[in-house]
Amino acid sequence: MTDTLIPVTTRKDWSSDQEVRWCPGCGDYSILAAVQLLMPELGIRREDTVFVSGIGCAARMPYYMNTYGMHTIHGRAPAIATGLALARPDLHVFVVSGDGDALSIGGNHLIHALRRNVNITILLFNNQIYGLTKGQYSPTSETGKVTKSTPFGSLDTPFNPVSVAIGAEATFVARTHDMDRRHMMETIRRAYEHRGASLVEIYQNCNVFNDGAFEGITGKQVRDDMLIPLRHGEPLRFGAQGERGVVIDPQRGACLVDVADVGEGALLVHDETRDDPSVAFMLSRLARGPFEPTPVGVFRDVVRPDYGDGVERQIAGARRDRGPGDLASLLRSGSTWEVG
Amino acid sequence: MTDTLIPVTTRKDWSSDQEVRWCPGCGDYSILAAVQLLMPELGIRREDTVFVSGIGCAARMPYYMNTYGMHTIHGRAPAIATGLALARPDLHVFVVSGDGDALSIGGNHLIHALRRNVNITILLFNNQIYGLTKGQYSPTSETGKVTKSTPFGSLDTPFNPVSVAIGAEATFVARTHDMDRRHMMETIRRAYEHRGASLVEIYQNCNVFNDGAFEGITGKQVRDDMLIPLRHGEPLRFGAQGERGVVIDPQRGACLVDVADVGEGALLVHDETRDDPSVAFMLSRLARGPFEPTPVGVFRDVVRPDYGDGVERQIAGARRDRGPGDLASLLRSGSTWEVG
Amino acid sequence: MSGTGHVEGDAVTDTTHRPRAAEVVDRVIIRFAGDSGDGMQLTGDRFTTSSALHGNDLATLPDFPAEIRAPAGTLAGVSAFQVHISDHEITTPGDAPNVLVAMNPAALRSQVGRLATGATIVINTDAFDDRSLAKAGYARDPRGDGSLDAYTVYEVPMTSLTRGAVEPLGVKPRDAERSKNFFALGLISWMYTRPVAPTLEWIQRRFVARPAVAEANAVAFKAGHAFGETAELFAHPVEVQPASLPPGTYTNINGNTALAWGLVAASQLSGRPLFLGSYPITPASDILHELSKHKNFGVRTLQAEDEIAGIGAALGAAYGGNLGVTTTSGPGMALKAETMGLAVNLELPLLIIDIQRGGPSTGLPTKTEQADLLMALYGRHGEAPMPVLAARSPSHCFEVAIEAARIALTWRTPVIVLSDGYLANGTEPWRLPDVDALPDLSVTFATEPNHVGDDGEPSFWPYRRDPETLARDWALPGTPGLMHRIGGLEKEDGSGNISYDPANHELMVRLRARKVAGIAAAIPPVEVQGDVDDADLLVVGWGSTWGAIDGAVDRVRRGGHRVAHVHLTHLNPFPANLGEVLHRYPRVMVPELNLGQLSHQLRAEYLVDARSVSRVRGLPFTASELEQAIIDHLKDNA
Amino acid sequence: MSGTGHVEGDAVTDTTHRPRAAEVVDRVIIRFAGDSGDGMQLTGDRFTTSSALHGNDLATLPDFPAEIRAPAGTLAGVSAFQVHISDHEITTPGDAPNVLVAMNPAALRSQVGRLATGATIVINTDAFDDRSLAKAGYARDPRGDGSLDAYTVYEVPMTSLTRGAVEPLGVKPRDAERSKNFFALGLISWMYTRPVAPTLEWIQRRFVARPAVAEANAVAFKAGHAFGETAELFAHPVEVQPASLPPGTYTNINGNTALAWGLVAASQLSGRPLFLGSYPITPASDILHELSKHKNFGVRTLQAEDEIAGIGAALGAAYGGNLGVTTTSGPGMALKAETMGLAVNLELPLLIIDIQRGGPSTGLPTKTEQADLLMALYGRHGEAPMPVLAARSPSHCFEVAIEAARIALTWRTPVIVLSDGYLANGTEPWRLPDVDALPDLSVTFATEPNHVGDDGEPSFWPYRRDPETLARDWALPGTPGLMHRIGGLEKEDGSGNISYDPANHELMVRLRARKVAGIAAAIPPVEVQGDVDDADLLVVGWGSTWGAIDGAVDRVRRGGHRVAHVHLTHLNPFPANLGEVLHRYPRVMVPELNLGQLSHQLRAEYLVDARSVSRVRGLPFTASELEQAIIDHLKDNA
Ligand SMILES: Cc1ncc(C[n+]2csc(CCOP(=O)(O)OP(=O)(O)O)c2C)c(N)n1
Ligand SMILES: Cc1ncc(C[n+]2csc(CCOP(=O)(O)OP(=O)(O)O)c2C)c(N)n1
Ligand code: SF4
Ligand code: SF4
Ligand SMILES: [Mg+2]
Ligand SMILES: [Mg+2]
Repeated sequence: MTDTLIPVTTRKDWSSDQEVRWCPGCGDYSILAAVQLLMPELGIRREDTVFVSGIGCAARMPYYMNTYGMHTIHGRAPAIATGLALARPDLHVFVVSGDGDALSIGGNHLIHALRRNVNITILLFNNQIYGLTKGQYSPTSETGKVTKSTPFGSLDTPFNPVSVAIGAEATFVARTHDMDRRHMMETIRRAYEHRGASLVEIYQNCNVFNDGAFEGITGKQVRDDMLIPLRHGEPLRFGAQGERGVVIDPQRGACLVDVADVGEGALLVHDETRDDPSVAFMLSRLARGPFEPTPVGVFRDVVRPDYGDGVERQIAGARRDRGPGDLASLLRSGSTWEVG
Repeated sequence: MTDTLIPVTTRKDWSSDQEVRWCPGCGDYSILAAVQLLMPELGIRREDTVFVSGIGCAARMPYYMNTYGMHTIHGRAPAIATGLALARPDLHVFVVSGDGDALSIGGNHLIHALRRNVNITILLFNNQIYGLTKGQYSPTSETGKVTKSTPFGSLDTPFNPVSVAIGAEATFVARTHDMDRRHMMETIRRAYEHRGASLVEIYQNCNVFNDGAFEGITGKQVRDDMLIPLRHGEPLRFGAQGERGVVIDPQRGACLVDVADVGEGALLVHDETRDDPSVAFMLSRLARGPFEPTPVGVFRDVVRPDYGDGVERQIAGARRDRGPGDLASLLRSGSTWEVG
Repeated sequence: MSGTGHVEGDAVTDTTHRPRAAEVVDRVIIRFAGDSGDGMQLTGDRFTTSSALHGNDLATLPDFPAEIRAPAGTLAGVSAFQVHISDHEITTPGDAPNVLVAMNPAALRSQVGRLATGATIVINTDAFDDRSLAKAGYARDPRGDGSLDAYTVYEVPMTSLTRGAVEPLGVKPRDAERSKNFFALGLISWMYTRPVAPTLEWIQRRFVARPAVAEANAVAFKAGHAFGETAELFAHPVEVQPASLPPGTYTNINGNTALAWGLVAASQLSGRPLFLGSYPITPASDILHELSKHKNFGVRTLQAEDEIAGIGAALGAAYGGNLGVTTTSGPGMALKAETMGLAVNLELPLLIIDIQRGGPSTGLPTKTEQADLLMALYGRHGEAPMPVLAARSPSHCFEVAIEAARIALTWRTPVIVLSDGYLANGTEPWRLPDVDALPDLSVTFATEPNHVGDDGEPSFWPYRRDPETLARDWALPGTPGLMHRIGGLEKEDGSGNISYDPANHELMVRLRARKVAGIAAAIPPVEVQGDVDDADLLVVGWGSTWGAIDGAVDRVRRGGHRVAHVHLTHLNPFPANLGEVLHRYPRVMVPELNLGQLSHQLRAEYLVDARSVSRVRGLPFTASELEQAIIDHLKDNA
Repeated sequence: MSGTGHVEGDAVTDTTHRPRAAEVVDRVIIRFAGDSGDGMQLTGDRFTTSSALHGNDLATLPDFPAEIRAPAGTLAGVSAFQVHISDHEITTPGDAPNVLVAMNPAALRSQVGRLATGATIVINTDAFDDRSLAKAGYARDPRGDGSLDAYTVYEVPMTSLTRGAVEPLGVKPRDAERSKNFFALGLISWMYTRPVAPTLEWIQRRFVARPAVAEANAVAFKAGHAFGETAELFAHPVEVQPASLPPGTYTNINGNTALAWGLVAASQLSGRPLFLGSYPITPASDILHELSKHKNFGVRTLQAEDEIAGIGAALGAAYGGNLGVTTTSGPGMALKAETMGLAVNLELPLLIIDIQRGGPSTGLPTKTEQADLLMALYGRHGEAPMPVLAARSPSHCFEVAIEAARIALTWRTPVIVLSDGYLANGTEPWRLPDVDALPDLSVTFATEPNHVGDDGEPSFWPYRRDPETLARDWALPGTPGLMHRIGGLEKEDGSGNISYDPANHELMVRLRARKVAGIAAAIPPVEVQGDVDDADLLVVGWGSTWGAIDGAVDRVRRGGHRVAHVHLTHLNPFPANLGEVLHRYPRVMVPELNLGQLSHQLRAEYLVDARSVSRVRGLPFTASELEQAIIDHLKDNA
């Protein structure tokens, strides 16, 4: 990445020439738009940007970005992106994944990438279904989900991606949704700006296999009452008149209250930077699914050494102490003898 | 499993004829002893009990139990045990795993087994090192760990197995250690009695590659001050005279206090059964590693439908509604025609 | 005909006609093509069923894109369904279609190249506006530029006719258009004199939840039928008489359903509950879907977190005495390799089913290929031999599932079954077997100690073997007194205890190999078809190429050449007489949808100069290209 | 001698002697055996180094159990180290040891069977109490029952002598005993007249952190040496003169270290930073350990969460322009299959290194085997060809790493390197190469558009190929104007855009195959050793069997037989002249540590009746068993 001035770009500059192949009406379109609109604002170059994805509908996104891109294999994008980010600290590495890709087959790579805090920005398109394989339930589908593979209803409890990430030592965790472009852009921008691994869960509508999954909270008319905006430094309030709020009950966790009942002062003031992830975790438990008031925005954003920086530090240190490697002397580093 | 009386057994009955092949002094010996001593108390038959393990020193344990056993492949024991437990609800299925086996290569199977709540009892021998492969750091090793594979010190933040499990929707999570046989037996008994998936993290000393990793909290002389016993229904106190305790600070999470300062009433009363895992998660964050006062015992024990029960229910329901399957009519279930 | 009866007085025509006399032909190949959203698969499927009910022999080939719904009107979005109906036995969905139904320009452009010369094309003219033409990449309207002169083209404004027909029902125009595929179905049903009533009843059943939709589709169907009847465009309907198939009860079945039913059958025949551990993947997912419906058979299905967990759970269930099965396609097969190796070592029965698709890597997920054979044979570390079987036709998947279970349960071994995308989705009429005539697969388990130690103590040795089959003794958890441990480390012959002894390792490696090789004695010898005694060429095939090879061999033999055909179901071990058969003929040719994997095996095992004929296009062979290949081969090597 | 000098007046003896004259022999095979805790690997290793410094040619074979430390005194716990030293060039660690150092009964019982007739056995009598005898499974004390009559047995109370020697230093008895392996080392060093000073210095360096331990070990070493010198038991010391090796600087190296260094060299020669993504597994872990030390070479090592992440990270790094490498053994190889398929499709350089061990499944983790060859060739779904190389000796691993990198970078392809547990841990003297003479591996990347579209716009086509090598153009992220996307779906020739076109798929499948096959033109032809012109038998080998085959062929030729030897490094593609060479000789024999995997390949590719000689015991071939096999083969087929 050279240091000369970053050229001014527009959405068009960040759009590839490939025709977009999602179903008409798919929420992926609005996420793509938000990302393409955000990019020009980040002050980075297209050639220094790489989108890495696994497999799934969501994972097709890199083809539509006029950047470098890798459409890899199912579930492995975080691992592949980890190698790329470590090998090339000069690049901006984004990972695009679905709920099956990131949390079913790819769950282990995801939690390890978060734990390691490699400098990658992970966008998790959560439509609570397997789209590309035509509609089986996913690890985020609600219990009792009837799908092709569960005609009698699914039996397992879904993951809460935010809780999983916080339990896995993530340093940045956020949530947004495909119905609010501004919020998506702002949230993804924050994730990009975070040094280390960041995870953004994006509620996304699959209008073919799981239509309306999030309508109950993201719909224009219900949004005010069903989405709890997380704003750093502000008391947690929501509702059309901000009449409702969040308090912490030491014995039970986070609870919803009428501000009138408890008074503004009693409300939890949101702090993204708490080193202890407990409160962020509590907030992730406020909603058991997209049918209760649900927090959106940045749950957690803390500073912890980025894995890649550590790698570079160790290399620099070794070079300082031992000088750049010399092959001939490496070969002689064991005990040697001469044959005349 | 027949219903006739369960014969009275002793440790010897549960010990196989195979000679134990761990290093002299390994903590695995005391865990094995605790399990072999507990078994006769559980009122189950040896032939109805199966120990399934992956690969690692810990994973050798099934060979030493006079039960059915499967020593499988690295990281996959939870998945294999899931199939066995679903196929054979009449069996008691235990999983034995190490910190690398369960949290490195096997992390995904572990969190999905917990989420699904299959009826298996998972014993995670955490020695914070890869023993069998002679001492590389593991996902639970402290940051900066110098090992064969990290001569300049490891760079990643370790997993907290209890936090990971709670973040993954586990219904039973506990911790114990290899220096306290009674506590191990009691904790594993509770895990066994839990219907659904249960995880017990067992701090285990690898005296060859990571000797003394837990000495700072499990050593006889420090134990009182460094271990916080979790007792359901009781305020959280520890210290020789119970002079220290745990309170919840709504803005920060769980904190340690001198009981004298806050008064007994202010202490958090431990409740394993809270449906909301937030408080259990908070407790899991009290110690950042085995060098601070660390909670041991049952963090969480809640009732949630066991996946296997659901499977049996669906089968029974289908049989009730459609009668037992009839092959001939299955073949005729599509549109058919006769050729005379 | 009831269909036409209803149609009289219909909006599309004011005059009534008598049904015209039908021309009789022996076979026809029809291809329906449209947008992914146009419901072509459903249309083709229904036409197939009514042809089946009419008694034709038939074969089908669905052909759809990997995207769920690529943008409307684009070439990428075209979804097609080909059906071959005939009055005699046929084995393939046919080479070049005689009829193309093109619902839009993209469908026409992408499909016209395949058509037989002089084929009939039915075009939905309403879809041929400039935008759609441009989207399909047409510079000029093909209807005007002479590019279709070689064909008989019928232009039908299907969309507007459908709208006209259903609007009286008060259906909104947008929804109305949705029924246009049923108009097309009605039209083609008239052209090929398919009965109308069954389809109308089927429409009611299928859309019972949405009566309005059901009615619209029914009306559109009738309108299409009436249009054929009344519009002067079409000379006359065409009749394909029922084929004289062996007597019995038939159903039209695809490979994935046949495989799923075969697994249920194997479970019933063995008394082992069926456990499927699987992770969705095209084109295997439908087996998971089908089996998850049959809980009343005691079938347990687990949608696992990944392919490794899928086979792992199946292996755990197998240890518990279930019939453990895992289903997948190439990428998933690769992931299961390590666990297959464990199953080889544990010597437990397990079925691994690979519905092959275009590779390598993600490749062509919805296309067919046979390129996983060598992976099935060798894709594990160490010496880890496994039996491998392959199905030759959709209905054959049923038998192969049962045969695979027989081998797995008898020899206590994991078994790989190879199918592919073509068999998985293709259909054919299947004469239902007599379930009572199916083989007994029941297993006997150890219930008593099978060994006495030096100390005189009786004990159970999990690796004591049946002297004949070399299958090990199998004791289920829950059996008193037989507690034992098994694992992936090398184990001592007999006792199964961990052993690092060099001689024991050599013994065990060879025992496992001999056990699998020994299965050859218990499988049917290969049967040679065609010119058994005096063929100049032996064509050896495996799996889904059977239909095309069979058709091609027929044709060249009718052309006067002497050719024989052997088709393999058992790929490891090979049937005992294969070597002798191969050396019986002067030339051996091996057509495969890969770069020559079976021919590689035959050359290595039998030192026979097997020549590979390979195509790797994601499509099945056509009989005619194979006919040509055989003729060329005979020429070149004359 | 300084060593003995110090010893005068030592507790173990009151009389002094002159060094006795040494008998000179041309070669000797010594095997150190004891408990896992006894430090036999360290002892053998040090004896090897001083022999190397002395100028002998040598080869070693460590042999230890899978358990970290099985219970003391049991057969399972025995750890052994064999070293073969000679005054002429040798290629194997030797067949039957001439000397066994047995630190306890288990060591004696487990090893005595391997000894050469008339071999010398040095026994630590202190360890022969009844409990230890019982633990080892001895009913009677073998020293009394005549079972050792065929050998020259020396009974030395090593433990007590060591204790006696070090206790004066104030070391506790328990710790004192820990030094007994140094007593044994001193004793054997005297018997074989190894210089003493270097070892004493090495002890100081090695235990610099624990001076007390250093001193105890030094004293024990000297005591052992003095014991040999003074005790009357031993006739006289034995001398093995330096070998006349080609002039140069030598170091004693094992295969894993050579491989690691070769990777560092390849990185330097190509200017591509080295990235290793790996997950620990025996016997490959030491490569990770070694590379993680060399950060000053800019080496990045990631201990990944599993093998899939290991190769995934390496592939990501390769996309970024690093030299991506992953190292593993059988079970990990199986897990990497899917990602290898992706790398084949992406056409990116990547090195996959498999240190083979005993299989299948977990198998024999610490033993050697060659049974992963066919998996390396075929263990991926779809047609996914990859070059495969194998190293023939510990030091050869260095060259092979460089050659693998050359192929990967030049042809933009993943490459598999096969080594095994024997090469990984075995050592040999290595004449250091002149680093300036190593090949230049620098890569040229695309920096400009390489295509002009119909619209006249210049653009970058990632799948435009070099007409000669068929390698695709490679543009690194960060290159302005060349942004492009690649992935695992089939892609259009040239542009790399997703394509489901049948003809394009066939083209791409064949292009990928031709690219890999074409490498044959750029690798050295096979060289035939031995009776090139008139051999009655050609022995074809690959990988670590080179030493044993070479030794065996030597012997039979000295015995008057006419035999030739070809040893393969390139297993895919094969060298261009291999077919011609194979058909040049009347018989072809292929010895392998598997069930005949290379012979299978040769038969399939060249229709040559290659006969397999296979052993699967987790041990390397001995030259003598191969000598016998060759002679038998010549007889049977005379
Ligand atoms: C190894 C492997 N297993 C399975 C598949 C099939 N597959 C492709 S995408 C997918 C899941 C898609 O769901 P999700 O990740 O939520 O993405 P979405 O399509 O919903 O955006 C599956 C199972 C595959 N391509 N590779
Ligand atoms: C697929 C695979 N990868 C790697 C290994 C090598 N391996 C065996 S055990 C192990 C980790 C052991 O650590 P842990 O799980 O903590 O168990 P411990 O030995 O410490 O009890 C590894 C990496 C293997 N056997 N299989
Ligand atoms: S299937 Fe669902 S997620 Fe996939 S493209 Fe269509 S609407 Fe979007
Ligand atoms: S290596 Fe460590 S964990 Fe393994 S047996 Fe030895 S002491 Fe126990
Ligand atoms: Mg999804
Ligand atoms: Mg461990």
